[in-house]
Amino acid sequence: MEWLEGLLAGNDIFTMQTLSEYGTGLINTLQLVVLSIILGLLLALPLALMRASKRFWVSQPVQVFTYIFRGTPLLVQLYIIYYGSSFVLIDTPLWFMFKDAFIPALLAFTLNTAAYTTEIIRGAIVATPAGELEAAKAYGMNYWTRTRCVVLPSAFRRALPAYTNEVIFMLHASAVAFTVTILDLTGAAYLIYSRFYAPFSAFIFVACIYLCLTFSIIMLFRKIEFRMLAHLRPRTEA
Amino acid sequence: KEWKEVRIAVDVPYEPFEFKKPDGTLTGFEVDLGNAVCADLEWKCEWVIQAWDGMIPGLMTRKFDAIMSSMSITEERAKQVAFSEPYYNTPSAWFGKQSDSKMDVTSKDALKGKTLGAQRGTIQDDYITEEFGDVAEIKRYSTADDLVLDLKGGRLDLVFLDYPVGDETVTTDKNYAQIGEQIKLGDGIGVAMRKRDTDLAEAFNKSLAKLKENGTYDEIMKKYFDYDIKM
Amino acid sequence: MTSDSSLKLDVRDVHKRFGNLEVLKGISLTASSGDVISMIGSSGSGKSTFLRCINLLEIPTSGELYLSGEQVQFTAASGSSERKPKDSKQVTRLRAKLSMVFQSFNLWSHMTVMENICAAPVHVLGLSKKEARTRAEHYLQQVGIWERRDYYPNHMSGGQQQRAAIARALAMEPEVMLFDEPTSALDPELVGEVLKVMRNLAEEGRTMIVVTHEMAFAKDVSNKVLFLHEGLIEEEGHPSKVLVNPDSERVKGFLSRTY
Amino acid sequence: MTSDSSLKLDVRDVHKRFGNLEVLKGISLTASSGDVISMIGSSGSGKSTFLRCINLLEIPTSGELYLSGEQVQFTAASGSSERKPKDSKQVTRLRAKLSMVFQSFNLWSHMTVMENICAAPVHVLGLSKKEARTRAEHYLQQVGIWERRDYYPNHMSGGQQQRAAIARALAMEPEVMLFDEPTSALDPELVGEVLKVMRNLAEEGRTMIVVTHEMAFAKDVSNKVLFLHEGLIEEEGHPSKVLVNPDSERVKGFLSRTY
Amino acid sequence: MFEYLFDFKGYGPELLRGAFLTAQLAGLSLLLALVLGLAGAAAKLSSSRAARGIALTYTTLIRGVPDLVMMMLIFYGGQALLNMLSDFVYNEWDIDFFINVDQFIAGVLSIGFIFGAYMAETFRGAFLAVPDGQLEAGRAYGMSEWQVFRRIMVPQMIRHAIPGVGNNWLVMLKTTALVSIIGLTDIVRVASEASKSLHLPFKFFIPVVLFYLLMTLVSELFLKYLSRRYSVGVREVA
Ligand SMILES: Nc1ncnc2c1ncn2[C@@H]1O[C@H](COP(=O)(O)OP(=O)(O)OP(=O)(O)O)[C@@H](O)[C@H]1O
Ligand SMILES: Nc1ncnc2c1ncn2[C@@H]1O[C@H](COP(=O)(O)OP(=O)(O)OP(=O)(O)O)[C@@H](O)[C@H]1O
Ligand SMILES: [Mg+2]
Ligand SMILES: [Mg+2]
Repeated sequence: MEWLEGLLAGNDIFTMQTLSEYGTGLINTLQLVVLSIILGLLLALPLALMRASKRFWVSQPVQVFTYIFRGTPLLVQLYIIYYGSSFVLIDTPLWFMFKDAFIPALLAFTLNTAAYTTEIIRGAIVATPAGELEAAKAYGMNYWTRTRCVVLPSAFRRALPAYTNEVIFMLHASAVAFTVTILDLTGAAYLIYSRFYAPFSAFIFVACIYLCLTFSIIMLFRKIEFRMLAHLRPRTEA
Repeated sequence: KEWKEVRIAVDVPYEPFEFKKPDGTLTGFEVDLGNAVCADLEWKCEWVIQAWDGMIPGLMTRKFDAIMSSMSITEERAKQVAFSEPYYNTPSAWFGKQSDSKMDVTSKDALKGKTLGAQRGTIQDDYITEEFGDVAEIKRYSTADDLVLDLKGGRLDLVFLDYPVGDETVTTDKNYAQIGEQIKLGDGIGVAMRKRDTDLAEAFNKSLAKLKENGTYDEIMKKYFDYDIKM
Repeated sequence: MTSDSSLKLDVRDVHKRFGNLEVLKGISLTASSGDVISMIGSSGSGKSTFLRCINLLEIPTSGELYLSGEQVQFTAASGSSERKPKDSKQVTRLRAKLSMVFQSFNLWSHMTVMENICAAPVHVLGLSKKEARTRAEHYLQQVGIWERRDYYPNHMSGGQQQRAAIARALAMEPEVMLFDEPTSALDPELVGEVLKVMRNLAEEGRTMIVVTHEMAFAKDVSNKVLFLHEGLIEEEGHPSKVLVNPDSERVKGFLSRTY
Repeated sequence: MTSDSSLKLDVRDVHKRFGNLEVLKGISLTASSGDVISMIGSSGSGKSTFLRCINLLEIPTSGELYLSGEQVQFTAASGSSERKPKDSKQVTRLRAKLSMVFQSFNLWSHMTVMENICAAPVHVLGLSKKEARTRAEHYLQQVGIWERRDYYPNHMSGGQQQRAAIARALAMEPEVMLFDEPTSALDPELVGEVLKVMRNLAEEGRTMIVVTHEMAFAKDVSNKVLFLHEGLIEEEGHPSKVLVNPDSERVKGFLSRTY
Repeated sequence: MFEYLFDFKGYGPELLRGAFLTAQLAGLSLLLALVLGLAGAAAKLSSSRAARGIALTYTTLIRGVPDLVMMMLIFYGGQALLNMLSDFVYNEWDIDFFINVDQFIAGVLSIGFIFGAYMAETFRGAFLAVPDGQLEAGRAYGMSEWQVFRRIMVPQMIRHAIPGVGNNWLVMLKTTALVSIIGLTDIVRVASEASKSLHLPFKFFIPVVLFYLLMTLVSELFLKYLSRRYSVGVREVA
């Protein structure tokens, strides 16, 4: 800690206090993004399967869902869920969860990313090579088995690059959290911007943190891709 | 450098300091005052409407030369930009439910465990963080309207706002009222300029002083306020 | 309507059209336990389509289908003149009794050969992973690609892929096997090997329907030959009759012009 | 280094490895105008890989390649022990002189048969659309799928796809043609037809390298047979020698065990 | 009800102007992003190490920095650079000049530049989904890399790219709202000014949401048409 204070001595903007604000922001951002990405993916899988269905009554409701959540700004969704919940839920037992901004924000983020992820996965499902799907049917796999063994593994591989994009989108989109009082990374930068009127320092510093986060995401997905797409690469190992 | 043309930035709307009339023309206390300064110094003035997020970057990269947009002077900010002498200062005040109007908002004990709201990064924010940050939960918002929504929605017990703003947004609802006394905070509102443009700051200072003396300032103030906001 | 239950397969007057093109114009076929039926016929005559109809990968436009004595139920698909199976559970159940080698292999590209072969036995037949592996290794050895078990299909030669597809079908050990030109990518030596494996299966009493251009196999192994021509059975019967002394001029022509 | 320019194709000591697996272990081959060279060998022996090396779809790990007397230039690819062609323009230019029928056809799935056949003549050879169409119709008739010209590959039978792939190669009218098992999906009758077309091409003086399992074709049409075994040439020579009275035990075995 | 929804309290014309600006901005940025995306994806899959390196740096850095900061950097950072130049000229030769970076152009450039990086990843995924054999056939017939790209790769990849491109486009459409920080008045800025003036926080969500939903509907229909057009010859499983 002392070396840090020494390092910061004479620095007007990056004091222990602002750094701890950035720290809180980082934690909040990470919590929101990681949780919403996981929940969103879990939600998106069944939704994508429904959306890929040929049956109108199965696919249509999902299409309406993705249309609305992809068609409107995340900020609006967040506002409606956050402020709407205070009108709808205030006297219900659920209020204790919604009183704080975290759950409403998480809900908005999860639904939003689920909508985008649904479309990505559905696209990949629909593009399953016809022959491979036929082989699965011909071997007596029922819908669930062939979905689990053939369709989804194959689809997820195709969807990976687009899904990586979605995760990064979510990281950046989480910056709207500060509008509902959550101190996230961007919120910390705004706070420091308005306190010190030093926009470039405040935002470039936060950009570096985002860059590191994005870099980790990209590396992680490159690893996953490298393993999962082995069948598309020239064979190298023995 | 000779100043002949000056570009002044504002973020609208922030009634009654700066806002657009229904026909689109810019008006408000600061705009009128700025125009008076320009007339006095025979500058050709251009008003630039700029969202808050880009305000300081725009100033620093010379997209405009001065900001008259209710900027509170603080020591920390003065390291980055030059301020003119303060040209007004409005008081701040607590607002809350009518039923809480007896609350003693100066005592830590009374506010213990309450949820308080302020606008992020304002001097009001600094004040309550300093005074009550250790006993109460503080939530920070981007706009006053959001604060009011949460006050009415039940997430906030009290909000601490610039008085004219609170007067405009909170007390319009009969169930809510100002609580306690008004509090004068900070060093007032100044024109922000680039640090190197000391000559511009001087010109502003001189002219503002003159306007206060010859009554123009009071005339403009009376148009918008029924109380005194002079420093 | 029921069908003689000793029949493994009973196809009655199957028609199939793609748009305006009628590919199958009424084909009937019965197969009992142990039958090996060879289908020959020129390219485009509808052989693959017929096999795919048995598997319900294509829904016959009209006609009836009995598998192991059980009739496949169809209903009219809403909004079109097409039919569709009434009960998808029935279809899945019946399909598990069949296995098929596709003309274009259709191996699952994201799985290694071993995974390709184990997938259906594990997930459809409910074998344990270990049992399935043992089975897979057995059949991989039979077709001679045991050393390639950890390769992805994309990294194998045509003939190796075809043999993987055959092993995948064999590992299901089903009652009825459908082979669509299972030796097309193999050299004569391997053709012999594979046909030997198939002959063994026939001797075990499995029912097989084989689309093939190997006249020798049709002659030696099968107990019935079907000659398809433009969606109709031109001639059928015991190979010693059809392939040696056919009635039809078309079949005569076909056999005589064999290279 | 140059090469005798009457040679259409001169391959010298080509090696190819995939990771640790050495698939080609030093293969040399020369072909002059009018040569028809048959390649036989068991599955996985490296026949397709060799054809793909000639086409530079695989880059030989070592060895030299001359096409029409012009040497293909390689440089070391940076950061690995692999090589890569030095001049991609040269590669493109040389490839236009070759055409290839792939073992798995590789017809362009977003184009109809007609578009498949016209694409390269129009965009590579610079023929007008009309000329290309005339050419395409000619070859489509030769292989007997003229009526399917407006079908997409996915809507055709295996044999029809293979014939479309052959027509696509023929329509380039190149100096050297590479055929990878061009008759594998065809019935014996059509095999005869297609081989007749190829024989005509040979008589016109085109150079052909044909991977095939049709011993009869190898015997009748080709003037040289190459037997590949585990990445090496086991035996080569005139078909009347190699296929009738081979020196190698391996080849003897292969021929005797032909089904 | 209807009257409430569509009573914009005199802000109608301005909202319309904002909507028009947003549409223009989004449309032009999309063009730029598609071009950059195709080039980036091609570079990522090319055999040239240099091209791969540049593309990797581009997609990592650009996706790493939050849009807000990126826009500030391009608009204000660019301006700062120009100013440094003009300061230098002023000090040396006493010539006073000021080159103004145009806001609209800066907006299009930064948004197009940012989303080009996302498009590049999406297109890369789509390219990977095209079977190798298809490209090999093109090469084997003497097509140049460009011809293979143009005649085979692109027509076959579009089908796979559509879901991802659609997502990117919808995210981008909403990102245009950031241009208010560089002083442009898009539909969101108009709505936020209006709602602050009237102290009606939710009211002006309505025109904004309707506008976005309309744009989304139009793009969905267009994408559906594209997807049908580029799925010819693809076999569907019964
Ligand atoms: N991309 C690849 N990666 C790794 N190994 C490969 C790859 N392509 C081919 N091989 C291996 O190289 C060997 C030769 O393959 P090739 O396709 O040349 O055989 P082939 O002689 O054409 O056989 P077939 O008659 O079965 O087509 C095979 O053992 C195969 O597994
Ligand atoms: N999905 C489809 N849509 C339209 N026509 C099709 C489709 N599938 C097959 N056909 C047509 O049906 C006919 C029969 O095809 P099928 O694949 O059954 O022939 P085949 O007897 O197996 O021939 P081959 O020996 O060449 O494999 C062909 O003329 C083909 O063009
Ligand atoms: Mg067939
Ligand atoms: Mg091969």
